[in-house]
Amino acid sequence: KSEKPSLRKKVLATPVARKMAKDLGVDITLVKGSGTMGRVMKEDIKNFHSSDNKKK
Amino acid sequence: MDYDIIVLGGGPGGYVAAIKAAQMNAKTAIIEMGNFGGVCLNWGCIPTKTLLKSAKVYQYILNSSKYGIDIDDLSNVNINWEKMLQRKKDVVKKLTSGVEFLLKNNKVDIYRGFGNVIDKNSIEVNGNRLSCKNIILSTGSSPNIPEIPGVKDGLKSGFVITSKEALELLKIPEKLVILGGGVIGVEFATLYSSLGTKVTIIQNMDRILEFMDHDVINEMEDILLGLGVEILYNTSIVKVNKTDLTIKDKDGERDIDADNLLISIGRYANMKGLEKLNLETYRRGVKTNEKLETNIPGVYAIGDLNGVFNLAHVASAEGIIAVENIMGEDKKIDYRKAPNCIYSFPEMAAVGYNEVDARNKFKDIIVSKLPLSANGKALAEGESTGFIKIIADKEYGEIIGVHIIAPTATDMVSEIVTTMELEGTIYDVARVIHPHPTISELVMEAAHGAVHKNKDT
Amino acid sequence: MDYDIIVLGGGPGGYVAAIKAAQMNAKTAIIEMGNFGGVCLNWGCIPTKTLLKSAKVYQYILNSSKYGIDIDDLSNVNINWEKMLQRKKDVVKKLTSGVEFLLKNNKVDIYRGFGNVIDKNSIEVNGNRLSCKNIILSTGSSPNIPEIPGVKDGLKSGFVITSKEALELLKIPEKLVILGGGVIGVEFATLYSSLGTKVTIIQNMDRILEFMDHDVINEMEDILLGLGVEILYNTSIVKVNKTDLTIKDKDGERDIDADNLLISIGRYANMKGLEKLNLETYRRGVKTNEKLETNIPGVYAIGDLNGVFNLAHVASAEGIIAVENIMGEDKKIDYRKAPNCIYSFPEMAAVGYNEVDARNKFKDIIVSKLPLSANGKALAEGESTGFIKIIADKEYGEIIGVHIIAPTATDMVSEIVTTMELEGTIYDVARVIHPHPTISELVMEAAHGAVHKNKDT
Ligand SMILES: Cc1cc2nc3c(=O)[nH]c(=O)nc-3n(C[C@H](O)[C@H](O)[C@H](O)COP(=O)(O)OP(=O)(O)OC[C@H]3O[C@@H](n4cnc5c(N)ncnc54)[C@H](O)[C@@H]3O)c2cc1C
Ligand SMILES: Cc1cc2nc3c(=O)[nH]c(=O)nc-3n(C[C@H](O)[C@H](O)[C@H](O)COP(=O)(O)OP(=O)(O)OC[C@H]3O[C@@H](n4cnc5c(N)ncnc54)[C@H](O)[C@@H]3O)c2cc1C
Repeated sequence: KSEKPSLRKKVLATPVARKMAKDLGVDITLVKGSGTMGRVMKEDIKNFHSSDNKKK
Repeated sequence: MDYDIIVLGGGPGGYVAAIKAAQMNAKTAIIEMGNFGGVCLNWGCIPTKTLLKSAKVYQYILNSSKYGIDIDDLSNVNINWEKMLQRKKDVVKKLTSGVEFLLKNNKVDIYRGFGNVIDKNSIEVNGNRLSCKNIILSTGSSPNIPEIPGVKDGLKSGFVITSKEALELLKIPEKLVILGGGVIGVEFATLYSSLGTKVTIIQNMDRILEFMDHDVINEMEDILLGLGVEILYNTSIVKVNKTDLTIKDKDGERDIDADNLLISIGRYANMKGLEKLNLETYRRGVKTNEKLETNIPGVYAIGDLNGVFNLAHVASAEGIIAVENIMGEDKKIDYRKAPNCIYSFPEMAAVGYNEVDARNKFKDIIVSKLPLSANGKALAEGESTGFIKIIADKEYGEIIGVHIIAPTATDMVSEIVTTMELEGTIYDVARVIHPHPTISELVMEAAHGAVHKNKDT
Repeated sequence: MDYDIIVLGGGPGGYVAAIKAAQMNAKTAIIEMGNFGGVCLNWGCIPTKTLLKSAKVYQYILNSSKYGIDIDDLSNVNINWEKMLQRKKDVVKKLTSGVEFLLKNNKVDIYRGFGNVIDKNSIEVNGNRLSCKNIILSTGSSPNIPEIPGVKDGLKSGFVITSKEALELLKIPEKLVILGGGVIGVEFATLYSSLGTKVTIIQNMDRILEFMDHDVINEMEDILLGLGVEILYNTSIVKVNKTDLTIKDKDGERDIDADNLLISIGRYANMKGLEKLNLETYRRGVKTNEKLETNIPGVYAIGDLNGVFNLAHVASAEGIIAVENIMGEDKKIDYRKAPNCIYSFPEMAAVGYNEVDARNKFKDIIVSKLPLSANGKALAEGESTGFIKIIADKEYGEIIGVHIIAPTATDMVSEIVTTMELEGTIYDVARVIHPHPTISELVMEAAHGAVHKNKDT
């Protein structure tokens, strides 16, 4: 049941953000959204991805 | 196998499905016994809206003084009914031939004639048997005729009519009685009362537009009464005579006369030619699942034939989904995101839950309603009857229902359907910069109102 | 400190900002020397649209035969200009008093008079000095007057007019010359030529509507010519005489006469009363950052005063963002998501990039365009001039620009603005079930077209 803990909460995200996350292999549930009500926008995926890459 | 897919019926369900199938490289045929475009283009959506536009222009003329235009004597203004009908015919012709062109252009094989389904892999038309892997049934619907004494004779004499005949009457009736206060009844009441007919709606319950939001029902009643339409609630027709009818309400029976009696009490699915398939049916037509498949694998039923929503855009959307499923995708229809409209003056458009259903279904909802009289464009247009009502769920502020009465309601509602498709919230819509002055600003302001209400509690 | 926020100027920028500020519990005052609602409600958006609606009704009457309505003798139809102007006054009055009511209701302190800014924390009005933590400047703009010989005398005599006077002429001019083919020029050309005036637009370059999409420019030119408007390109006015003017083009100079010359060549920011602040300015007004702050901390400039977009809804959106930033939030304006409209017949609405800019800015784009004549509702309405054009980026299919010419374009564009706000794509919009028959179905079909084009390449 708790295999995907990050999926427990509904993620509000834009279509572009979702696609971009898929392309870049970003787990969208880990991204903090900057849009209204915490909606994940494409900018958030870009930022998450580049900071993720820097960490690596 | 002759075909990957045969589509039976060329209405807005069938022709859209056939074109989509061909575009996805399925070998496709379509069978149509009448005119392409089905009820929608020939005797439904398009002809009604064409005549309604003429009626709207007539109303502008009658009310021109309000806009600062004086017409010396209104007896100089005359409806040329023949010309109105001719315009309707021209528009219909243009659109139906457009459909045929599109089918050919997309390389769909066209068979003209009655299609008789032999089994799930073959259909007979004009003596030929065509074989196929999949069938999409889109044979549409026909008007219900109630079993009231005298109705059959009335249909023969032309006194009793359905929506089809109501679109080609030889003259505008002086007095029209409409049995049934659904969408079609309301549109014809709008049309003919705008053209000067004394219209009476007979309704067997205590309200019109049964399944709509209660605010829509109330406002629409006012709008019809304002046009001079009479509505008789909890009333039924006992008997149809030669030029009048006997009705019955709680006070008893009485006769009312009319030039015509229009029957608009719903439609039934066209099952002729489908008998051999042994399709599972329910009250409204052929039973289908979310993928639009019937109980018989490989056989799909779309549009009025499945009767979920008798709407052209739903038929088309179902057609596309049926094709995609046949072609191996996994698509489902979401009826909650299908808008419905009434082309009254002003128009009505809605999508999603009405308030009562929303309250029953969701734990907590927010309702925000604003009158059109609060909107600058509506006042500038001199058309400020109506409102917009947004219903959102409290948890995320997601929009779950919208009900609009406004001159451009049918074009405005797409903003909301798109928002719902994108899982947008009242917070998003409130932030979107709507152009000024437009009636659609009210969508933004109603969303603002919803955001506020949510803060307060 | 008397106030947290003082708003200077009560137009659509200022009054919306003041209400927002009060709603966020800031102690707020607004100073207005004229009428609340500013240019927009009093001499801009609202009065023009009110008169345009009257003109539209007049056009319906002139073309009624097309809709099947015969008018015996069109000389029986007369424009009652006084009544038209009275309707305009009534609408304006209703809306401006509504604004004042809203301000009071939200407990905004109202000061009527000229506000003179002393420094970034104090404003003088009617001899009183009010102190405040923050100032929102929203003093708006005024029409540019070119330095052409004779213009000053013409303004005095009433021969030369600006948009303000064009809304209260004593009679409808027989011949009107409009200097400037921008949005305001085009709207007045539509208005007066629809009412029977012979209109000539004088434009100093080779096209009208300079910054719009080229397809919009071309179609709008056709629409104006269709209304009988004459457009003189690459032409300038050399001299204004008593009842005529001297113009100059590549063939030399000549005189044309007119009842009035309307000047509509842009507007300049109202800086009176702001002199002491030493605000940084640029060509179009006060310079601001994305947060709407000027070079002086705590002082914000919104609306026509900063001149980025001279549009009422942009002024309002900026007002809200300025207030939110003052109240500690971190908000930015995104001008790419601000629609712009022309209330011509048919209307024009656009948002985002035009095609040329999109090609320059993005690596790869998809452009999908459909004519209104392909749309059932447009044909039914007898108003099938126009098109819809969707521009998307190729990578994700994100919609980056839309240009619509259609009777209900201004209400339709909100669907796209919302889609852009939610970062929606052509794939999303193509799937949204748009109601049939509506003009907004074309949005869906253009999106479909874009999806297709993207597959092919
Ligand atoms: C007056 C009126 C106004 C309406 N207005 C609107 C509106 O504004 N908006 C809206 O969305 N909906 C409207 N509707 C409803 C809309 O017309 C229908 O929902 C729509 O037409 C259904 O499409 P369909 O393809 O399922 O069936 P149909 O349009 O009914 O088409 C079925 C086709 O199949 C053919 N056919 C049937 N059986 C066979 C056979 N065995 N062999 C060969 N051919 C066959 C028929 O000839 C017909 O052409 C209106 C309906 C009416 C009556
Ligand atoms: C003919 C015309 C048609 C238009 N149509 C549209 C349209 O359809 N849609 C659209 O979006 N835009 C339209 N516009 C543009 C729109 O009117 C402006 O963008 C909008 O009014 C700008 O709002 P604002 O609040 O910045 O300034 P304004 O509306 O100009 O308001 C400024 C206010 O500040 C007051 N003021 C100025 N200085 C002082 C001072 N020192 N002390 C006290 N008070 C002061 C003024 O009296 C005025 O009331 C139109 C403009 C014109 C001229």
